[in-house]
Amino acid sequence: MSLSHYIYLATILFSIGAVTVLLRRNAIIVFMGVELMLNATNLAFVTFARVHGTLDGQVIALFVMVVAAAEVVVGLAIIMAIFRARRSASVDSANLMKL
Amino acid sequence: MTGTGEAVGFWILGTLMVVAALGLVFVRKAVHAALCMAFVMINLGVLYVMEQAEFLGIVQIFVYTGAVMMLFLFVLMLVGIDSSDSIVETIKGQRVAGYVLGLGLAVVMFLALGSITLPATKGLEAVNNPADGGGNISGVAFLVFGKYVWAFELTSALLITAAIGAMVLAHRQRLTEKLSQREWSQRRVRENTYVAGLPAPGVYARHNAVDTPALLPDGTPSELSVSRVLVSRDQVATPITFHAAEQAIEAEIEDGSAR
Amino acid sequence: MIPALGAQYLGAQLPGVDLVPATFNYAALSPILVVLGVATVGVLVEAFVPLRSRYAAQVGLTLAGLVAAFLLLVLLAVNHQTATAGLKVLGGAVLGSVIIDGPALFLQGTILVFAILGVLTMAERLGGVGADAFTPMGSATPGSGQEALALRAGSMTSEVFPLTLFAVAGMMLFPSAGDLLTMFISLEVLSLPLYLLTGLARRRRLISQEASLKYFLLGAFSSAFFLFGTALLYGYSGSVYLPDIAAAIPQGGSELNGLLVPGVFLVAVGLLFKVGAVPFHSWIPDVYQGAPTPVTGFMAAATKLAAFGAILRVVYVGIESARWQWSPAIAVVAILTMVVGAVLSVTQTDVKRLLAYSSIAHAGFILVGVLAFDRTGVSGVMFYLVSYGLTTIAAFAIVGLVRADGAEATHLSQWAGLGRRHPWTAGTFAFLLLAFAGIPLTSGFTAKFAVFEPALRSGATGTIMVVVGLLASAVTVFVYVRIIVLMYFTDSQNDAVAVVTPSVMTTIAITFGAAMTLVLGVWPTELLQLSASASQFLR
Amino acid sequence: MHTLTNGLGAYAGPVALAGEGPVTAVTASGITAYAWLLVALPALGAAILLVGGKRTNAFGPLLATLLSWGSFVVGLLVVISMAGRADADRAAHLHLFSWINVGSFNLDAGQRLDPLSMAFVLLITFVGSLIHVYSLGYMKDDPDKRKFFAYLNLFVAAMLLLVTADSYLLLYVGWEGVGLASWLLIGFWNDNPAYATAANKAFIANRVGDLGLSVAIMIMFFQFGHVDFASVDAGAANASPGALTAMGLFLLLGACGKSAQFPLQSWLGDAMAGPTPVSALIHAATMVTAGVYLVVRSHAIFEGSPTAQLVVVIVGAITLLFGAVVGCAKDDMKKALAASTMSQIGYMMLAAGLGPVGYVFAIFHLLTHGFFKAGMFLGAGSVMHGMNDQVNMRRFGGLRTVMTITWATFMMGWLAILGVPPFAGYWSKDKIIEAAFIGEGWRPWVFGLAALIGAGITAFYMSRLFFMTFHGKKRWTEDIHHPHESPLTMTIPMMVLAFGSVVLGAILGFGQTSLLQSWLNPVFGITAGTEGEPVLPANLLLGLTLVLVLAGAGLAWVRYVRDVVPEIAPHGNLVTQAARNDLYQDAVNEGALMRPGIHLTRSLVFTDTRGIDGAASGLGALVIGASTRLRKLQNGYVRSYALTMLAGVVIILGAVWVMQ
Repeated sequence: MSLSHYIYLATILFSIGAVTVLLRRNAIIVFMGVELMLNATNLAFVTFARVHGTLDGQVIALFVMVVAAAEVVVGLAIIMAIFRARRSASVDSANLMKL
Repeated sequence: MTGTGEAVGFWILGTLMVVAALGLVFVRKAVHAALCMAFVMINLGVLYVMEQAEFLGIVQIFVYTGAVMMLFLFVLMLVGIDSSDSIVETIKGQRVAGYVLGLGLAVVMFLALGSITLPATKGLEAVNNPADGGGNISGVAFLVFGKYVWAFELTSALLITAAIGAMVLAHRQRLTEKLSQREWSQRRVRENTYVAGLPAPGVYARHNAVDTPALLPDGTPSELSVSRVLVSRDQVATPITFHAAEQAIEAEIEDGSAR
Repeated sequence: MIPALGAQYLGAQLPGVDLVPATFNYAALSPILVVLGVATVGVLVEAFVPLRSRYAAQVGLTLAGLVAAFLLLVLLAVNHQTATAGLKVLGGAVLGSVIIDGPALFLQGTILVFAILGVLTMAERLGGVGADAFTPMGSATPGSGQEALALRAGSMTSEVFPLTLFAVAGMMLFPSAGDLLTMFISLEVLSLPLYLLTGLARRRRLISQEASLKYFLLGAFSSAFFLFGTALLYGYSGSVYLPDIAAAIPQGGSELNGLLVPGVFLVAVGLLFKVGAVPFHSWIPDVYQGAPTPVTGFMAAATKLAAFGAILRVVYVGIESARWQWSPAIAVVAILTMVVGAVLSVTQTDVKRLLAYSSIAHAGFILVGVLAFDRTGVSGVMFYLVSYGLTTIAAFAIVGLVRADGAEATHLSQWAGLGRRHPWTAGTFAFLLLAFAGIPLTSGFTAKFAVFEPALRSGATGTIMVVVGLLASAVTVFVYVRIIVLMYFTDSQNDAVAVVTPSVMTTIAITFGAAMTLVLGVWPTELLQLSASASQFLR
Repeated sequence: MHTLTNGLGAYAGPVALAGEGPVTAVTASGITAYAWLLVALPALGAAILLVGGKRTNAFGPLLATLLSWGSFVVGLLVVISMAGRADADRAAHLHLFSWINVGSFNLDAGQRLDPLSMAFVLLITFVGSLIHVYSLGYMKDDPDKRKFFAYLNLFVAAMLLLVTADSYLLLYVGWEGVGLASWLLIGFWNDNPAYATAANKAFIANRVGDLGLSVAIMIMFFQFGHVDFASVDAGAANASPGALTAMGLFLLLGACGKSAQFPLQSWLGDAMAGPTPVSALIHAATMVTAGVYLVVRSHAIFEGSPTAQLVVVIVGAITLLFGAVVGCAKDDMKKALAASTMSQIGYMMLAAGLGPVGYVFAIFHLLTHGFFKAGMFLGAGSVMHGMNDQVNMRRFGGLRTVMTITWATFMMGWLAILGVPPFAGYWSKDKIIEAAFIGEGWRPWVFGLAALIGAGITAFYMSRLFFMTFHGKKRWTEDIHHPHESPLTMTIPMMVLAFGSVVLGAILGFGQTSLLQSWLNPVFGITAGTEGEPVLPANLLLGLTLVLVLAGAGLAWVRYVRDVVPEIAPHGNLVTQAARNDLYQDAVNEGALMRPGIHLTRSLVFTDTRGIDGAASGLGALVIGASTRLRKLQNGYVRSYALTMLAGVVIILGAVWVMQ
C-alpha cells in the first residue's frame, strides 16, 4: 500500500467536510464540517511527515489542533450568542442582510 | 510502501471513517452527527499511531476527541434540537450543487494526486527511534521548543483571545442583587400575581415530565406550567393523549355504574 | 527564549533531526511584542480596574502601546536605512519564522497607523460612558431587559481594545511570516478578534451577530482551505518555509507537480478570502454592514493591507518561479473582482454595503498590481494599500457620525441634502468618494496609477487587466458621483438625519485620513519613494 | 542563509526627466522663474477666502480682485521679458517639483511658458481681473459674495494651471479644476433646483469629455511612455497614424466636452443659469476655449493624423452653423449669446483643424472673441441689473436712451462680432473664412461656404439681439419703472473690453506678418506666405462676407426695428420652432447620444430604491441589469456564500487541470 492512499483518504474527508458546510443548516454541524476539514488536513500533514522523514508535519498538526481548539471556543460562543437572541441555531435563519 | 498489517488497518479504519464522515452530511439528529464526528476523530488518532505519530495520536484522542468534541456535544445539549437539524433542503438547488461540488473537489484533487509519484518514503524510524533512545515525544518537543517556538508562543495570543471571546459573548455579569426565596415570595404577594406560585408541570395523575403541561380543571393544558424555553422550541408534549385515556376511564366508570 | 537547547546538544541527541535552536532578535520583534504585551495588560485591566476608570485606562493604554510600537518601528527602520539600498533588511527574527525586511517594516508601520486611527474612532463615546459603537454587554440578548439594565449600570465592553490589539499583532505578523505555519497562526490571531468585534455592535444587534456568524463560518471554511494548501505544499517541498518552497520549485520534477499547483491555489483561497476577491468575496458586504462602523473601517483598511502583504510575500518569496502555472487563473480572479465589485456597487442603497462593494473592486485593482511581478508592482501595491486604507478609515468614521434618532442613518435616501445642512462633513465625504473613484489630485488616482503602470509594462495580460480596471473605475465613478449629487442637489426629505458632533479623537482620525488623501494625491513622491525603497523582499 | 537577492528584476532608476526633451525650451530664469506666482496668487486668494470663512467677508472680494490683478502683472512681466528674447529662446520651462515617481514613470510638475501659453495667460488674467472688478458691483448685495469670489479665484488659478502646464497630466489637473469651479459657479444659486440641474448637466457633459481626455492621455502614455508635451511632440513624429488618430479623436472628444462642440454642446445654454459675470468669464471668454487650446497645443498629434484633423474641421463647421441657427430663435438674451459663443468657437475649431494655416487665426479669433464676447455678456448683465434680472428680449426695447454706456459698449462688441472693419472681429474672423477656402477638392468649398454662410447668419442674430434690446419701442413689463445705468465698477470693465473690441484686431493682426503671427511663430514655426491661396480670390471673399453681413444686419433691422416686435413669441414656422428648441439637440442627444447620460442624471438624483428602475435604459441599463442579476447571488444565506467559494475553488483547480 502506498502512502498516497492516506492522502486520498484525507482528500475524501476534506471534501465531505466541505459538503457538510454547504448542506447542513445547524450551525454546530456546519462547524463540525470545518473541524473535519482541519482533521483531514492533519492526516495529510502526518502522512507527508512520514514521506519526508521529518517530524515537522506532526508538529504542524499539533499546532493546527491548538488553533482549532481556540477557534472552537470562539465559534461556539458566537453560536451560543446567536441562539440566545433567536432561539435557533439554524444558519439559514440568519439572513437579515442580503442583496 | 507499508506493511500488510498497516494496509489492513488502513482499509478497515478508512472505510469506517468515510462512512462515519458521511454521517455528518446525512444523519438527521445533530447529536448523532457529533458522535459520527467523534468516531472519525478516534479513528484518526489510531491512524496517526499507525503512521508513527504516537504523541499526536494520543493527543488526538485525549484532547481533540475528549475535550473539543465534548465541548461540541455540550453546546448541542444547551442549544437543543430544533428545525435546523432537519436535512430537508430549503435553498433551491443547494443540495444538488453541494453534492456536485463536493464530488468535483474530490475528483480534481484525485486527478492532481494521481499524477504524482511520492518519493521513496524516508520513514520516521530514524527520528523516532534513534540509537540514544529519544522517542517521538522528544522529537516533537525539540521541534516545538526549537524551530517552531515562535508559533508556539503565538498560540498563547490565540488562547487568550478565545478566553476573552467566550467571556464577552457568554458571560453575563450579574447587574442586580440576586433575590432570595423570601424576597421572591414577598414580591409575589405584593404584586398579587401567582401568589401560590406557578403551576407545576406534568403532575396530573398519569404523567410527570417537565415537558408536559399540567391540565387545568377544565381539561385544558396550562401554558404557565412549562418552561418558556421548551415552548419556544416547540418541544412541549401534548397532554391530549393522557386526556383521552382519562376520558376512557371515566366512560368505563360510567358504564360500570350504569350496569 | 530557550537558551538551554544548544545546537550541539540537540545535534548530538538526535542525529536524524535537523534541529536548530531558536534565536530571537528581540529588537526586530519589539513592535509586535509591545502590542502583544499591552494587549495582555489590557486583559488584566479588564479584571482589576474598576468600571469607572476602565474606559480611560483601556483607551489610554491601547493608544500608548500603539504609539510606542510605532516609534520603536520607526527607530528600527531608520537604524537600518542606508542611502543606497533604501531600507535594509533585518533578517529573520526567529529562525526565519518572522522576516523583518523592507516590505514588512513598511506594512507593519502602516498597520500601526491604521490601528491608531481605528482605535481613535472606536473609542468615540459621544457623551456616553463607554465606546458608542459597542454594546454595553455582549452576552445580553438584543432588546432584552438585561441589555437595558447593563446600559443603565454603565457597563461596557471595553474588552474590544485588547481584542483590537491582538488583531493588530496578528496583522503585523501576517505579512512578515516567513513560513506558512506562522502565517496560518497569524491569520487566526488576526481573525478571531475580528469575528468577535464584528458581533458587538451597540445598535442593530441581530444584524451584528449575524455578521459575526457569517464571518466566522466562512473565515474558518477559508482557513481550512489555506491549511490544506499548506499541507500540499509541505508534501511538495518537505518544508513550510517559503524560501524552501521557492528552492524546491526549480528542482522539483514533474512527479510532484500535482501537489504544487493545487497547493498554491488552496493557499491562495485563504488569502484571497481575506482581501475579498471574487468568488471569495460574499462575506464582505454582510460583514461590513453588520459590524460596528469603526470596526468596519479598521477592518477594511488593515485586514486588506495585512492580507495583501501576505499575498505579496507568498508570491514573491515563495511561488514566483512557478507563476506561469497559476498567474492566469489569478488574473481571471482579479478581472472578476473588479467587474463584480464595480457592477454590484451600482444598485446598493446602503452606504456601508456600497463601500463594501467598492472595497471588493479595490481588491481587484490591487491584485492587478500584484500580478505585475516587478518591484515597482510591489511598491505600487503598498502605496495603494496605504492610500486606500487612510481614505477608508476616514470614510467609515464619517458614516458613523450621520445619525437619525441616535442610530446610524446608513440608507442612501437618508443622505439626501446632507450637503446643505452639514457642508463640511458632506464635503469631506464627497472628497473621499472622489478618491475612491480615482479622480486626479486625490490619492486614489496616484494609487491606481501606481498599480496599473507596472501592470501595463508586464505584458498582454497586464494590459487586459488594466483596460478592465479602467472600465470598472468608470462604473464606480457613477456610483460615487451619485452619492455626491444626492448630498448636494436633492432636497432633504428627512430633517431627523443629522451629523453628531464627534469628539476630538474621531475628528483627528477623519482629518488625518482626508488630509493624507489630498497630500498623497498632490504630492505622492515621498511615500512613493519610501514604498519603492522598501519593496525588496528578503528571501 | 538570507541574502539580498534582486530576482524581481532590476529596480528601474529615474529616467529622463520631463521637459528635457528635444524641444528647445530653455530653463526659466529671471522673472520667468517666478511664473508659478501666476497660479499661486489666485489659488492663495481662493484658499484664504474659503478657509477664512466669514471673517474674510469684509475684505475678501477686494483681496481676490487684487490677487487676480497681481497675476496679470506677473503675466505681463513674463511676456515683456519674453518679447525681449530671440524667437528661439522664447519657450521657457519652469520646473516646479518632482510630482509622480512610480517605477519607470517619472513626471515632474512644471510650467511651459511659451508664446502660446502666455497669450492665454494675458487673456485670462486681464479679462478675469476685469470681471472680478465688475463682480464687485454685480454681486454687491449677494450674501454669499465671498464664496463667489473664492470660486472666481479658484477658476482663474485652475485655468492658468491648464494653459501653463507642461504635461497632459498637469493640464488635466487644471482641466478638472476649471470643471469644478464652473460647476460650483453654475450652481452658485443652487437653491433653485433648475440651476442645480443645469450644473449637473454641465457636469455630466464635461465628464464625457474628460473621459475622452483621460483615455487620450492613457494612449499617449502607452504609446510614448511619457505624457509631457515635449516627449509627446517628439514621439508623435515617429508614431503610427492609427495611434495618432486614436489620440486625436479622444482629445477632440475632450475638447468637445469642454468647448461645447457638437455633439456635447447642449450644456452651454443651461449653464447660463449661473451669475452673468460667470457666463462672461467662463462660458464665453476662457474656459470654453480650452478645447481650442488643447487642439492647438496637440498640433503635433493632429498633424500626424489627417483623419483626426478632418474630424476637427467637420465638428467645427457643424457647430458654427448649429450655434448660429439656434441663436436666431432664442429670446433669452443670455442663451442667444451662449449660442453665439458656441458658433464662434466652432469657427476657432474649424481653423484649428485646418492645420498650420489656421492655428494663428484660431488663437487670434479666440483672443478677440474673448474681448468682445465678454464685453457683450457684461452688457447683458448690466441690462439684467437694470431690468430686474429679466432676460426675455421681447420685453426689452428702447434701452438705448436709459443705458447709454451699456448701449455704446455693447455696440462695439456687436460691430466686432459682425466683422465690420476695422473692429476686432473683422481681422480675425475673415481670416478664418479665407483660410477655410484654402485647399483642394471638395473641402474648401464645403467648409469655406459653411464659414461664409455662418457669418451672414451671425450678422442676423446678433443684430436681432442688439436691436431688440436697445432699439425699437419699449416693451417692458409692468413691474419695471426706472431702468438705470449700472455703477462704475460695472461700466468701466465694459468700457475697457469695448475698447479692446475696437482696437485689438488691428493691433494684433495688421500687416503682412502680423504681430500675433510673429509672436506665435516659435511655437508653430510657420513663415508667412506658406499657407497657399484660397480657391476664390481673397478680395472677392472679403466682399462676399461684407455683403452677407450687411444683408443679415439689414434683415434684422427690418424685422426688429421697423416692424413691431410681438411681446409673445409668434408661433413661427417649423425651422424657427426647431431652432427655438435648440434644433432639438436635447431630444436628439437624448435619443441617440446622451440617453445614458440623461438617465444617469435622473438616477443620480434618485431618492428611493425605486429610482433605480427609472434609470434602467441605455448603457447604464446593461450595468444596472447585470448588477440586479448578480445581486441575487448575495442571498444572505451563509451556505450559499460557502457554495460560491467552493465553486470558485473547484472551477479554478479544474480549469488549471484541463489547461495542463
